[in-house]
Amino acid sequence: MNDLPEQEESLFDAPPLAEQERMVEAVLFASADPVTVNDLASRMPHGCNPKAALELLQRRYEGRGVRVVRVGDSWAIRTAPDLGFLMQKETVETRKLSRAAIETLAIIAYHQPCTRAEIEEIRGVSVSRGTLDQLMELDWIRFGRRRMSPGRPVTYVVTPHFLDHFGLESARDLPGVKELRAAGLLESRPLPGLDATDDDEDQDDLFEDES
Amino acid sequence: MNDLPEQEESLFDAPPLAEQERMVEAVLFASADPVTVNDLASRMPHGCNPKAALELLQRRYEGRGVRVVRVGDSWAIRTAPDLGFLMQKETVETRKLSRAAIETLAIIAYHQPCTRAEIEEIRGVSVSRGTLDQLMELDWIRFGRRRMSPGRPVTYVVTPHFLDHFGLESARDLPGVKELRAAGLLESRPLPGLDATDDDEDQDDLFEDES
Amino acid sequence: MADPDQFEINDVLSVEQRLAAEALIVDVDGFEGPLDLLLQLSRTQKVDLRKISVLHLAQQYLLFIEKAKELRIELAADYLVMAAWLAFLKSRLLLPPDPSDEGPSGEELAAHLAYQLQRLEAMRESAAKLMARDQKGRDFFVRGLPEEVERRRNITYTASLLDLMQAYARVRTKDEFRPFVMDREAILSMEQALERLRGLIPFAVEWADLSSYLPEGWELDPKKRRSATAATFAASLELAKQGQVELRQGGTFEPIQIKARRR
Repeated sequence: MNDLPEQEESLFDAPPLAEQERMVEAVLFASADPVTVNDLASRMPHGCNPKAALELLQRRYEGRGVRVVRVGDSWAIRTAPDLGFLMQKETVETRKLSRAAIETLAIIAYHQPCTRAEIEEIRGVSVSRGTLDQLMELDWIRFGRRRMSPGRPVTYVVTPHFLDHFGLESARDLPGVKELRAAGLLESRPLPGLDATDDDEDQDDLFEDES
Repeated sequence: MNDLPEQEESLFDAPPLAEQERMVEAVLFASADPVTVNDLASRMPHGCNPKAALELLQRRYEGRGVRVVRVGDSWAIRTAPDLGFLMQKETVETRKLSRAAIETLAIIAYHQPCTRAEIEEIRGVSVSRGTLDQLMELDWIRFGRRRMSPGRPVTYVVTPHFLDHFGLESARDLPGVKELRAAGLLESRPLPGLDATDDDEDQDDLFEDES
Repeated sequence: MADPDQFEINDVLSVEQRLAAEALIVDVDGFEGPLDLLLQLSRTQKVDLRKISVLHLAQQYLLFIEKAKELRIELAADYLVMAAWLAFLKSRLLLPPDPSDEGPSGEELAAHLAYQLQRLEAMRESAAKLMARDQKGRDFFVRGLPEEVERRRNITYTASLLDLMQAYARVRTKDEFRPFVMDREAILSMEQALERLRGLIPFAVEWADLSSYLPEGWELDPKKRRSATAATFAASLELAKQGQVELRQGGTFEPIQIKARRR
């Protein structure tokens, strides 16, 4: 579904970039959810370059009341955060998350793909089914690939919706992620005396869904 | 709720007009309904001039992909009318015609004008209304003259569009029973239900409505 | 209900003790497991977690557990498991290393515990930073008036001339089997059943057995009844698919019931 339309020889020239920028502007304004570049390309006339148009548009809205933001490989328009005080009417009351849920979410975000055993290892307590369910229901986490280790445990990863909610371009932009990695705090380090070689290869998997 | 805030002596100066324009932009963007000037004023800090800000904003969006428009006594952001085509997504699916439909079509093509009862007699099963409707919708068959027999049943004939689709000059070009047999499409045994003279007679009727 | 005398005695005897116990109870409830408790205890050392004295920490933890036991506070099993492990770790750290021992040294185990605490704290801080970010629906907002993207699905049906000829050949060849078609008297087609049911469903406001919808007379002859039942059942499925009726069955082999779906 997301395939780019075939690049046939177009009978017409693509519209000028300024016009393409208008089109991208219209589509992003019309959608509450982020729109993928592929989706933009499929809706715009042949030969358009939505990426270039997006960059132009993003610059145009710098400092304005709404901003053009990237969410994974999608784009959206969001109000500037400093104007949140104007939107009491639009504010959605969110259920307060438990401390367990917030920590579990952070662990998944920073360690993804991450198994339940790994979450428990980091927190030192078992993760209740309800915590993961709640995060799934919020559409902030989802199942990732199964780990190739014994038992083929299921992994969890964060969703584009999570990135959108917290205004992140990608999981690489999580606060402090570089420092944590440099300090070795995102490795899965086994208890000395326990053999856990199979965990090593998983680090390559980090942020698998973003390339 | 829509009352203007009381004009007290404000302790602070109103924000600069450019800032007010940002605020109006954010509110119009995020609001689920068009917003009145009073509503804007009640949301914005004391001493703001939403009307002036709106006018600035409206001018800023002139010629852009979206416009600031008046809806009654309220204001909203809407897609520029010339870009409405971007709000549609077209997908084309090709499906094979069902067996019932293709058989019905074949019978009409070879026997036109042909009543529903005749189609049913030849196929040996009843023909659903949906099948005929589908063929009509495809513009491959249409109503012919009513039969002068009791009940004056309606007849069906094929359309020029049908001939076009199948690359036929006329329905006379349809391969005859002999050719079908030669092509191995019919078993070579003589068919009891088929009377050659019968077919010839039908041919006269063919294209009654086309001249 | 409360006996005032007893209450007083109790009060006099152990004000201090009870306060301490209450504080502990509150704390044990507030901890998210032994690792969390250890992290909390390590804060009293007021040093960088990397330079923490694990031995000291183990002692604090064991003391805490002892006190809780004295006060008969129920401790979850994992607190006790951790206590046992820390007691083991303590002995390893205090005794000179045994060269014949193959397992990890006390220092290695202590370093790992310090790492676990660091990591937990790092995740705590990250979680707090994450939640402090601007959030959608609270700090920044999405388009309030999104426009529907109209999804137009163009279905084109195709058939080739060969399809057409084969179809015709098929129906013509079928003529040979005409005699079989003559037997169709005892057969109710699905189309017929569908047509019949369509006419009846507007009146099917109550649940009723599907068998009561068989055409009149068809329920007597077994052959006809079988065909009519099958066709009516198939037709009811079709109608259910179209959302016009609801079907239910109490259990396996129970009668199937049908009712028009209220819109």
